Amino acid sequence: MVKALNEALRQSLAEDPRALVLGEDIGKLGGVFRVTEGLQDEFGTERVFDTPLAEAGIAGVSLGLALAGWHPVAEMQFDGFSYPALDQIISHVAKYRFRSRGRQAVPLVIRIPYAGGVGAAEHHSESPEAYYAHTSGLKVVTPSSPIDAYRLLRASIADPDPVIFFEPKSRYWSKEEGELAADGALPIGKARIVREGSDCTIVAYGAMVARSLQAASRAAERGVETEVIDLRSLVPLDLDALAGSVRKTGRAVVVHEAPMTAGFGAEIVARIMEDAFDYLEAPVLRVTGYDIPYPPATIESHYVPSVERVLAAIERVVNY
Amino acid sequence: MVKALNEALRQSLAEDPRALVLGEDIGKLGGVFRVTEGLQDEFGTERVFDTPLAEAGIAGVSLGLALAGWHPVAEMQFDGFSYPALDQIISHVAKYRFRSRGRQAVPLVIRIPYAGGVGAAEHHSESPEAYYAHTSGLKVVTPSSPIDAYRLLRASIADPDPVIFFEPKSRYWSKEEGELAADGALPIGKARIVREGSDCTIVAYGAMVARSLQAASRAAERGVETEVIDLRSLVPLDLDALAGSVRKTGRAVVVHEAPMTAGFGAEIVARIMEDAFDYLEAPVLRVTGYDIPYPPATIESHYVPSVERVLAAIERVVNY
Amino acid sequence: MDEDLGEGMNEAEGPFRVLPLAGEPPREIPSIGLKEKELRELYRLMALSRRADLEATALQRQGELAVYPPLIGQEAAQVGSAFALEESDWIFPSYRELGAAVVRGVDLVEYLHFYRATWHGGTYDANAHRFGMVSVPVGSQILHAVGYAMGAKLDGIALATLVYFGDGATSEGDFHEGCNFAAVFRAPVVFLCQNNQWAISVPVSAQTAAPIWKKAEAYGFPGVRVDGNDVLAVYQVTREAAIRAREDGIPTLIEAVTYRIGPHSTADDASRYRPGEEVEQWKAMDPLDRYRSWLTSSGVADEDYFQSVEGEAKDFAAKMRSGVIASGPRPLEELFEWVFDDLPPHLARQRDEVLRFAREAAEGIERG
Amino acid sequence: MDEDLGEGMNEAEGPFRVLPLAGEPPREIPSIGLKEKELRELYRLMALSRRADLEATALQRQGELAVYPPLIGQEAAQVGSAFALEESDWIFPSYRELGAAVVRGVDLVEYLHFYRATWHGGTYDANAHRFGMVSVPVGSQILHAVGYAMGAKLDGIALATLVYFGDGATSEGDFHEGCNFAAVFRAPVVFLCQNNQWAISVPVSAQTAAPIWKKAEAYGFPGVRVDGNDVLAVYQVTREAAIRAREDGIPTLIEAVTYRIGPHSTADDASRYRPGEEVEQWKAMDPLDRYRSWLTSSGVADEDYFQSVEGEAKDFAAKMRSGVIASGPRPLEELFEWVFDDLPPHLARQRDEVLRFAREAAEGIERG
Ligand SMILES: Cc1ncc(C[n+]2csc(CCOP(=O)(O)OP(=O)(O)O)c2C)c(N)n1
Ligand SMILES: Cc1ncc(C[n+]2csc(CCOP(=O)(O)OP(=O)(O)O)c2C)c(N)n1
Ligand SMILES: [Mg+2]
Ligand SMILES: [Mg+2]
Repeated sequence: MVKALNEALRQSLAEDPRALVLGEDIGKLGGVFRVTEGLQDEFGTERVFDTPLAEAGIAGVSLGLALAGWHPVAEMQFDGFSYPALDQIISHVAKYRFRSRGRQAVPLVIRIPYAGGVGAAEHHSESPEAYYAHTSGLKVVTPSSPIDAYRLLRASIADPDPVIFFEPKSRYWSKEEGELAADGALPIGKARIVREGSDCTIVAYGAMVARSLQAASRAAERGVETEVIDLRSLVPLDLDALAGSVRKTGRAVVVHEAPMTAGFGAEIVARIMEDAFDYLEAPVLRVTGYDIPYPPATIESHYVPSVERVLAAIERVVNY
Repeated sequence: MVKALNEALRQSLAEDPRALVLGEDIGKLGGVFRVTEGLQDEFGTERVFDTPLAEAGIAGVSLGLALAGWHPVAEMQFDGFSYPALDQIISHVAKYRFRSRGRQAVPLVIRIPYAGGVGAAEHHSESPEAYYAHTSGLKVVTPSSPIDAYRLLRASIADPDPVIFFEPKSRYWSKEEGELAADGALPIGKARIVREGSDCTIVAYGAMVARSLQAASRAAERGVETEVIDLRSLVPLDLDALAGSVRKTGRAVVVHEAPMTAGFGAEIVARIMEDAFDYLEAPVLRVTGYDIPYPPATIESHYVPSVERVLAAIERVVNY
Repeated sequence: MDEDLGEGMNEAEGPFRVLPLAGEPPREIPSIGLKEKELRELYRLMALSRRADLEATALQRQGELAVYPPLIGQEAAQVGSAFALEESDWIFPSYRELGAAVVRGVDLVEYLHFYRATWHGGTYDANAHRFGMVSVPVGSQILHAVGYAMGAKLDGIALATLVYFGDGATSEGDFHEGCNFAAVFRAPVVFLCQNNQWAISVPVSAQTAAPIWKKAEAYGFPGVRVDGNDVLAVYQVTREAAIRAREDGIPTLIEAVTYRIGPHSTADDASRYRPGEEVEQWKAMDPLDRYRSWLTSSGVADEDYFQSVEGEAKDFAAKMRSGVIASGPRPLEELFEWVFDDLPPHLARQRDEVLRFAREAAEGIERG
Repeated sequence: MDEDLGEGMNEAEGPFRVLPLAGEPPREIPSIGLKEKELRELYRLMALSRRADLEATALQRQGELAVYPPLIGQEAAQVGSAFALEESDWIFPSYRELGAAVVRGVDLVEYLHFYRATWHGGTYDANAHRFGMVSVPVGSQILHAVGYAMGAKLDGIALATLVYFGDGATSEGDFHEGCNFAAVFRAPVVFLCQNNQWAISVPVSAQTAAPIWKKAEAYGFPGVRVDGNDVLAVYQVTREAAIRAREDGIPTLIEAVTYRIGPHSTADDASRYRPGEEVEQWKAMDPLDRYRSWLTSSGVADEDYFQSVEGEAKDFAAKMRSGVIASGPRPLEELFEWVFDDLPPHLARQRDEVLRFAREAAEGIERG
């Protein structure tokens, strides 16, 4: 996925003369995950540059660059270090177009490597997507595969509005060559059915899509046909895909890494309740991180939804 | 409610020699809403003091004061100005006890006047409770009446853990003398049934409780008996009260001012789904603010849930 | 702890000043390269600002505005600095810069729509005037001015951005991060701090222990303290700073020492926290009076001129008033028009709901 | 834009220095009030730190630690400053202060539990050592040190807090807000910036355009630049700063000029962004070598002493290694034990679920 993201940035910088890439250590180093590797050499220090160590500064200055007609792609080095930028994002980035009656748009992409399962230290494994999804005026996108990462990042950079782009760290080194063949622009706001099934729907995004697919095949071994939906974007949310699948299966399990309480999974449950209540044969269950700080890496595997936990939820709704 | 909050702070300062009150303009001015009026005169500039204009500073320094054995009650002047403090709150205030294996607790209360309906300017009418409710390690409390404001703030200051205390601005000038007679400590995490009913449950908190009661009596005129639950605290959430009521009524409407997407209402819907699915006769509906930036005050009445909107939802679930 | 506060301010150096203080004898002042016509224009713009500001306060008292933060006393700081810029330069205001808006020819009815709560950014076209939207979160707009300046520099456009903020704003992290970015990227920014001595009820002595102009030392660019009630001094230091910015990419922090004669906003009661004498002292240094007496003594303007300006200001304010009063709320459709460039399905649903309820309310439909 | 960067640093003044540089002839140095025993102890602590640091890096390479940020090269900056404090003073570290932990007698196995990902704060008792938990969000711990100092002052306890942070941290808003609060409230804080020239791949010249010690001017308290590889100089300026803090409530910003000899962390490859020559130059100023030759030339310590310290350091590191390797993960129950003082119902549910799945996994139960 790192290569796909790097390629998406390269293509955007090449095709869009207004595109900029900025952040901490994204220049010479190429980013701590190498997502921006080689970009400064290729496009120069004016279009690809390191900033001082200040996330609010990165977000606020990027907004200013956008007002000046640039298309900044800013990186927050890790999920846990994106919080100092929240005020600029909530108070300005998300509100600027609205407040200016459409005269001052903010075509800004903020990339955030997120979530856990990579054995990292504290503050390096957080899943803050719900903060952004709850903030009106932001689009929130997260890919689950290299090809989606490429196409969704291209679409996000081309989008006229601010996009918070969450990159699932634990998928950074995933290949899935097969898919890399696919191509074409990808509209933001369309989910993807990655596996068809008739007995139960799993709704997931980011790294939990692969995890859900594993659970789905395990379930299949026991004759339970599970449909797996990759949301791809949390805002806008693909309401039709969601309702369509659950109306078909009558059962659903939502999976994410973030803590349960007020996590995005609750929104999915509420939408299913509103749009598919009559078809529900069982309660929609959530399999999520727990309502505790992200745990030390030596025991994180008990926190991140496991195949077993997803399977258990599938069984509960199927045997309800 | 302002008087009740002021009295709660006064009593806490008087009874707890470690209690401190700090924030912007909370000293001589007594706060822009006069919640801290007279406290500096009475307790001196060492225990009640103004800070420089820096919210991250207020939160981070308050944590340090707590480590030194003090019980700070910090004020964020308005909802929309609490965001610069989010990093300190998410990265440290919420995690400190956990990280220190219980050795360094943070008995800190952060007061935030919140929500709209008061004709205020931009950034002065926001409802950010979901950001905090989604942050593991924080308790999130919000009163709906003067007496609850008094008792919940006392309980919050006495609590050994960080409490984000949301004060509904539009109820600041409410009296409700009757209730002021009530008394006794109030445990954090217990909801209150403010009106009994058998046909439908309304779940609300803060300013929306009064609004929901209005809707309930309007509904009663048409023979619909609505039960109204005031959550009082979002974290911990009173799961039993929630499930108990919905199991009785089979129908529920959730009301809050914050935008719908990933708002706390979604969590309530998901909990009802998990704990009372078999009893549901209709989908649980949400009546909330819309997924747009909080609107200009001249048209905010179309944004904040109105009696009509709540009534319409009640009818939908009752006639489902 | 308040007792300890503010000794730091004693180090403060006397500000740069051109105009004689009240009581001082009239004297020749060094030419600052302004034609007599421009010298008079400076007065005119201050007079219009003063009158419009008083009118806005009156409108709020009469319930025509939701709230309003008076600028009275800060006319020289705002007009002198805004007038020193080129048209191509950008201004990023906070919420108290009606005077700068006047210089930029922003329609004040459209400006006051922010305070009438008609629309958050006001309804004027920020791009047309290169005058940004009203920004309320203290200090937050500083970063936008820095980013815009970086962007212009990348385009090879020689312009400066000027950002207004107050003494209280210097305590925010955004101020620090903005100044540091500007220095590191050599961004053409003029940081104009109107030190009006108060941040609502907090005096600058409780806000910081160092003189504000000195904070520039932390970033490696010049810091200047100027008499903010001296329109010519403010003009001069701002002009020099803007040139440094455009030509050499050197940012400047200007501390314009002035005073907030009025309350923080119409919602504030300043008598609760500051002595009336302090206000009186500063009234004696009124920026319009000081400039007017110099214009007179130096023969640049006469009574007739001041008369005509008074008349113009009156009409200006009257036109603003009638415009404000005549304006109604915006149509509800607009709430969903600019959240995004497009209208995603969930917002379409919500828009339809808002309009339906509005219609029913209008038709007075009783439910059930 | 990088071309423009960093001229600002040229203004930098020579740092305060006591020890002769490598090559310089041995000379009498002004007494700094340390007994010979203490002078030797300083070396011993640096030697233990050096050895433990190398061992920690080795442990990471062998997969026994998840990650580790080496402090090699910064021993004098950490040991000299930590040693200058009273036991009652508090230290708030960032993530690279193993050397200061050694001075405070923190069990390094408990310290390294942070990097072994056993427990986030490490498992040592911060209160017992008045040595705060490892803090990763850059600059964030500065505010905690300021708040603690304010709290101690309110209690009338004469102590200072010392907070460690790096050159990169000075760009964060938290640094600015913390310094300003400290100045306004006269909080007894020593701000100790280890300027090791790099913030991961970003050189200090791209981080700020002003010398770091000068940033103190923005707050109205003293700023000092000291040779961070000179343990005696660091000791002296820190001691003076701590006394100013305790006795007069005057904060100080100390810039200890040093160098990060190793990579940012074991996950980093510094060869991607910095020349090897630079590293070699700084190795020639190794803080241990410099101090050792002075100790020898001034007759304070001899070969036997250094031999014995070497032996002790070896055992020290070996004990640390065996302790780390022997340690396992924490029991899952602990995940829910300290979220709150109590265990709310929703967490009780989740704890039961975690334990159930763990049990089933242990019992190897195949579902379905
Ligand atoms: C981030 C933030 N915190 C708090 C407020 C509330 N507030 C509005 S103006 C103000 C004081 C600002 O003082 P100063 O910067 O000196 O500007 P002035 O109002 O004096 O022009 C405060 C605290 C705000 N608008 N934004
Ligand atoms: C708020 C925040 N942003 C980004 C990071 C990622 N990060 C960890 S260390 C570091 C560089 C810090 O440099 P400096 O302050 O000079 O300290 P040093 O590592 O050199 O000791 C960065 C960017 C972080 N930990 N916290
Ligand atoms: Mg002010
Ligand atoms: Mg460094």
